[in-house]
Amino acid sequence: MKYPDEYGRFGEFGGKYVPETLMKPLYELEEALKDALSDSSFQQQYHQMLQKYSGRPTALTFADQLTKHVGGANIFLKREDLNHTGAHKINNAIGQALLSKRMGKKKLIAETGAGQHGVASATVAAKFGMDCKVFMGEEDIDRQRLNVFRMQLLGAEVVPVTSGNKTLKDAVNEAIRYWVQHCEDHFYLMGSAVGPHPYPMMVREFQRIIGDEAKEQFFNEFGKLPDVVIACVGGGSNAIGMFTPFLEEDVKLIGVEAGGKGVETGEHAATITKGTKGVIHGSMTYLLQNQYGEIIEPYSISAGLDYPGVGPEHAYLAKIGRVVYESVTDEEAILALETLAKTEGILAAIESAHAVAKGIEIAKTLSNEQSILICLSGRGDKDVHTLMKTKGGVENGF
Amino acid sequence: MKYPDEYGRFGEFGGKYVPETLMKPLYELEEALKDALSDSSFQQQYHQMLQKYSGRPTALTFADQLTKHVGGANIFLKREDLNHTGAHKINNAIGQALLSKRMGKKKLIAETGAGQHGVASATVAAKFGMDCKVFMGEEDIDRQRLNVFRMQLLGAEVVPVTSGNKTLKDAVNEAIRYWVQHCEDHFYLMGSAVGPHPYPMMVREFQRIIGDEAKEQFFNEFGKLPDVVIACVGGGSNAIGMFTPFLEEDVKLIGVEAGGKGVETGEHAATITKGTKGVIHGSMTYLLQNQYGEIIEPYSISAGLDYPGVGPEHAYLAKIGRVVYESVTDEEAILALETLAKTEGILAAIESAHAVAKGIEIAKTLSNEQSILICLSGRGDKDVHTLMKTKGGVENGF
Amino acid sequence: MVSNKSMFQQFDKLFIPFITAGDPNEELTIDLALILEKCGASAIELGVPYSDPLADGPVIQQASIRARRNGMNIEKAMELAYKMKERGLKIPIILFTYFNPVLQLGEKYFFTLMEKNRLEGLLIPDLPFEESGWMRKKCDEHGIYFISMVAPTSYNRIKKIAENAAGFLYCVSSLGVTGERQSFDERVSDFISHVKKYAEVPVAVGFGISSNEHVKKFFKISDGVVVGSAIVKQIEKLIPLLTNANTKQSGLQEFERFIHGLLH
Amino acid sequence: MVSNKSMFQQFDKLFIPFITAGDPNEELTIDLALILEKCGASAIELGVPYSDPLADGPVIQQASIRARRNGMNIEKAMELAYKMKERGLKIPIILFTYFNPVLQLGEKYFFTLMEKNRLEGLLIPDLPFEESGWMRKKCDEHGIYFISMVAPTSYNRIKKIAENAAGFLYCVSSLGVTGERQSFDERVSDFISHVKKYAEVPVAVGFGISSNEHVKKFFKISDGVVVGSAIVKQIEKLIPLLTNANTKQSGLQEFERFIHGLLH
Ligand SMILES: Cc1ncc(COP(=O)(O)O)c(C=O)c1O
Ligand SMILES: Cc1ncc(COP(=O)(O)O)c(C=O)c1O
Repeated sequence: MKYPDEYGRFGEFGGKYVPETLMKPLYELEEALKDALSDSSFQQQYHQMLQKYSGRPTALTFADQLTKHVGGANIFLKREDLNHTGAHKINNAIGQALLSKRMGKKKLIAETGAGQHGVASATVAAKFGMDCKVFMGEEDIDRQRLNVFRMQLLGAEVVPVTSGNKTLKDAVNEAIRYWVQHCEDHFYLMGSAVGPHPYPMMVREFQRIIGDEAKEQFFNEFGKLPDVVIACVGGGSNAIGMFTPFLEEDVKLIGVEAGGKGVETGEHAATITKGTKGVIHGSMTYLLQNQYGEIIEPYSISAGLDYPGVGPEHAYLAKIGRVVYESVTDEEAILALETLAKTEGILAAIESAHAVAKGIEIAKTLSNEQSILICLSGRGDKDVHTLMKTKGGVENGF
Repeated sequence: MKYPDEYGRFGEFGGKYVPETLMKPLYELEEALKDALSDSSFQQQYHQMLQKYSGRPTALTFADQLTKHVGGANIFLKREDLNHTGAHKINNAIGQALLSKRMGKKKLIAETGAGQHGVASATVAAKFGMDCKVFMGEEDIDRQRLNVFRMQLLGAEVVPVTSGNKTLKDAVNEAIRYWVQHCEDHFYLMGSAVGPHPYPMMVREFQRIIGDEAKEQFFNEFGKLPDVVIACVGGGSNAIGMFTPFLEEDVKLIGVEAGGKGVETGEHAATITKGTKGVIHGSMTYLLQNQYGEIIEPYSISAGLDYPGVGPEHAYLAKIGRVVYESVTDEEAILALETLAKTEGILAAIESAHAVAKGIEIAKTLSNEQSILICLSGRGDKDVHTLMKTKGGVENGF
Repeated sequence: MVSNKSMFQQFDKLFIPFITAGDPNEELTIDLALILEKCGASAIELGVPYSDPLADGPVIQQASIRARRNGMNIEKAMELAYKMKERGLKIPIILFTYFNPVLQLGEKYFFTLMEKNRLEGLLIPDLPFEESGWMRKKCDEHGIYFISMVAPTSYNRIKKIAENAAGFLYCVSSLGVTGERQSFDERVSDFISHVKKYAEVPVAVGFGISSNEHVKKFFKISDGVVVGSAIVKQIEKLIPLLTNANTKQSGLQEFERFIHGLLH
Repeated sequence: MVSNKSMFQQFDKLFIPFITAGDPNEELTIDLALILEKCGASAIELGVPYSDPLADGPVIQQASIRARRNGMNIEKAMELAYKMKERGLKIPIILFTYFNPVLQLGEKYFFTLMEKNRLEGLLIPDLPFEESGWMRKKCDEHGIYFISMVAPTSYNRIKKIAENAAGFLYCVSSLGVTGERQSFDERVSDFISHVKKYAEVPVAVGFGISSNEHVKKFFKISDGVVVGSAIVKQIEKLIPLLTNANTKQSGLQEFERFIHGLLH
């Protein structure tokens, strides 16, 4: 990989826009990461955990019924929903927790929105016998009581965040504030490919297992690569993990952002599609902001995509045109989720359903000689409440 | 396997205690099953689905932290929780649905208690493009709205059962009644190793993948077999699946029943421990009944173990002493669930936590040269509501 | 030895009504049985209420619930048969029960009760041919008719079942559980005549027979009918009348009229 | 060229107070700045309220919220500096802002506003040395002091940062965000003297300084102090007095007494 450069820049994006206090911890992290990634015993530990704890490799499923239903290209799903705790988030959490352990830090800090990364962090903290503090906006705590309880059950402390809008972006702020104060013995386990260098790179390296596996599985079965690869983009960790091994291949890559109620309504989280360049959470990237650089609260029905920024590598890939970023509305995502459930018996996370929606749309335009590979980043069990509300629930015979 | 015999009997247990109308469908099923099991293309289809759809093989996880915490034997977990839809139930649902398809029947009937088998059935029905009717007691529908919604989302019809106590046992009755009327073009997809022959045998054959894999994984890693194998027993499908390949080995086998509020209180589901011989749902086995042979409603905090009967093969294995059946109370199971969550980062189904509780108890009595293999039959996401209620919820700082 | 023997002198137009023991109460069950005899019943099928009657439709399930609420159980149901005979019932009584209650009484005690309570027949809907060998033998030894059933799905099982039948052969009209049906499949006549080829005992048709029209149809093509849900439903309807001392008689009369209407 | 130059004539006992622009309102921010000057402030750090002030503790976050509610933003904050000077403020004003608002104004417009509004210094807490090369250069070109920070975790970065400092060097007292602290780590003295070895500009200590005792301590071992949260908290307390025309004067007097008490 030619980037990030030594400053952690992906072209004009990335970098380390953080208080001076964090510079040393970030350099230390960078060193430790470099060292770990080139150490085969670390790599082995990481892969063993993925395999024996999280259940990797995850399946590559041919969505034969969906393909038949849609008509067009063959649709394949990379089944990150089959991971322990139900999403790709655990890949990264395992990697970072192992690194933290290696650095001698036994206290984890994490932020969470809907709770998925919080649960993943609490999970690895338990498995590695570490402390874990999860920062979570008060609003989100209210909306996601089950996940809060899951984290507590796993032994983590959920710290309510009352600053700002009391949602994910504020949880990140608060986690960073806490980290600044406790950086000497705490490890900040960031949940997506965002934040200051080396986080975007580190998360990419711990998530590229998705793409590495999928590429190999597909090639072994068909002797070629898929024509199109699609993933949803919140902070961008599952997408960068999926895309990385395909970047230098002749494969079309599509990142799907949350279009919310429509990108023209202002109520969306389509950061690349509609955002502008700026700094958020320590990184230069695209974000949703007003003319004064104040961050605008995003909106999406899927809590995991509801983030006003995006990983800097995605900003770069968008800028150079290597990856196309498009958006899918709440409604389109829910429809895709239903279609996938009814045709394939797979209940996708609403986040992942955004990628499925785009996949269905693209499949129609291709021939049955072509193939689309979609990253099914997580399962939808966590979303059943939201879906019930949206669809009017059992009472309405749905 | 020496049994069941041609009448479907495991010693004095099993058989086909059903209305005459069902005899032919059962014989047909038996034929079709025999034919399928000896057909390598069927076997291949089944194994492909398990691998590429459900994500098998499931991991064998060394519970190092739990082992350390408990002190004593090494504890290993067979991770059925990592299956698609979150439990071992899908192994059987895939097998039976494939068989149904092979028999040209495109309509599935299933019963469900908590909804796990209902979801598994709805899932395979969607994936194979079949119709699916899930019978579910009205009481259970009320308690398990999320799972009801999941089934509906997957395209299944959930049929409320208002007869009897409106719980699982009545759902089975009603499913059988419906099947009697529609046996010509419907396939009854039974969710556990219960019911008339050939169901107990069929479910065993479709679940023994658990034990086959675990045995091989363990042997490949350690060159020997575990000393003790433990599984929870509701109807007994995960247990029989786990035990089967170990039956002729020098391995201690323990089935764990739901002790509810204590087997001496009468509020339990410890069918083998406390039940007597009789006929339930077409099979001679142990069950909870009064002196007139009327079935007593069982009790357990875990919906999946809350069944008044047990698979006839377990009754047989208990009788001949090959498997020891013990019970674990609600309280012990919840404690084990919490311990596992905090030490291993794994949220087990309350059903599976019964096996974990017994495993912890036994581990203490063994040396660190010995090993215990526990079937972690499913994940606990479905139980978070119940746990919250039990523990008093987020508010109580839990 | 009762196998291969009819339990009836007469060999056709058999009317075998089903009632649930203890529904709406013990005394009324006897009253109703006596009226059924008066109306021409050839035997009474006396149903033991059960917690899990999986061969029954909603009407008989409800009767089971009512009777169990009144404390009815298999022992009391058998004693009720005795009381019917005491009150003068002449026609045979067939105990209709699921297998598990029988099992729990134990072989010896069960047959003691059967004999003591003067029960002539036994019908166990969840004990098919393969599972009933031992029970058929025991019944035979005790001079009790073990009633066998054949269903539209029985096919090549028919011969074996029919040849071993005792009392009468219960021919299930159609797929499904007990309960009224609007109409019957065309194939039912073929099925019945096929069954009759092998049966040495009378062949009575049951499941869903609920109108005079049905009765007439089956009297023509078989040796008799078993009527369950239609009668039980009528009883359910008459409960308010029957259980009030002032109106009981008119309730019984109404019942008699209903049965008469069904048959003639 | 301002780099390596102090922005102060005097080189010790520097008192650099922080206030948030527009808290509680524009006019009062000016009033408070004038009092701070009167009490001996060497410069004013004028904070631009921001939506995501991740280097700030709860006190300054709250001030940001109050100011943003009043419609304050980076442009208005810069204009406010101009108004302060118009109202007679003589000491330099340092704009304290997160990087993103600067970025959004664009280089050209930002520096136009800096000059037009007579701002002498710039402090961007989330623009560390490696990311600020270009900004330091631009500031230098425009004669604006770009204030650098060193922290207890800076170690071998101190030399490089100190040698390139302009105006004064902001020495972060301890780990953490802005906000009052009860006491300071023993190691802070070593840290400061280490920093002073490399700095050609004055070294002022900030983060957590909130009492006369703290001020005295740091006046002894460094060239000055930056006081933020303690002042902002006092302002918050005085809001009821300050925003009522009848009590405003006594509020300002109270503020003056507070600052005096802090320093003497
Ligand atoms: C299932 C799932 N998919 C996708 C995302 C979005 O994150 P990212 O873009 O980092 O993959 C989340 C975040 O919570 C998630 O839970
Ligand atoms: C996770 C889990 N484990 C165990 C059981 C009990 O079933 P069985 O004994 O058939 O394995 C269930 C039933 O729903 C279940 O969901």
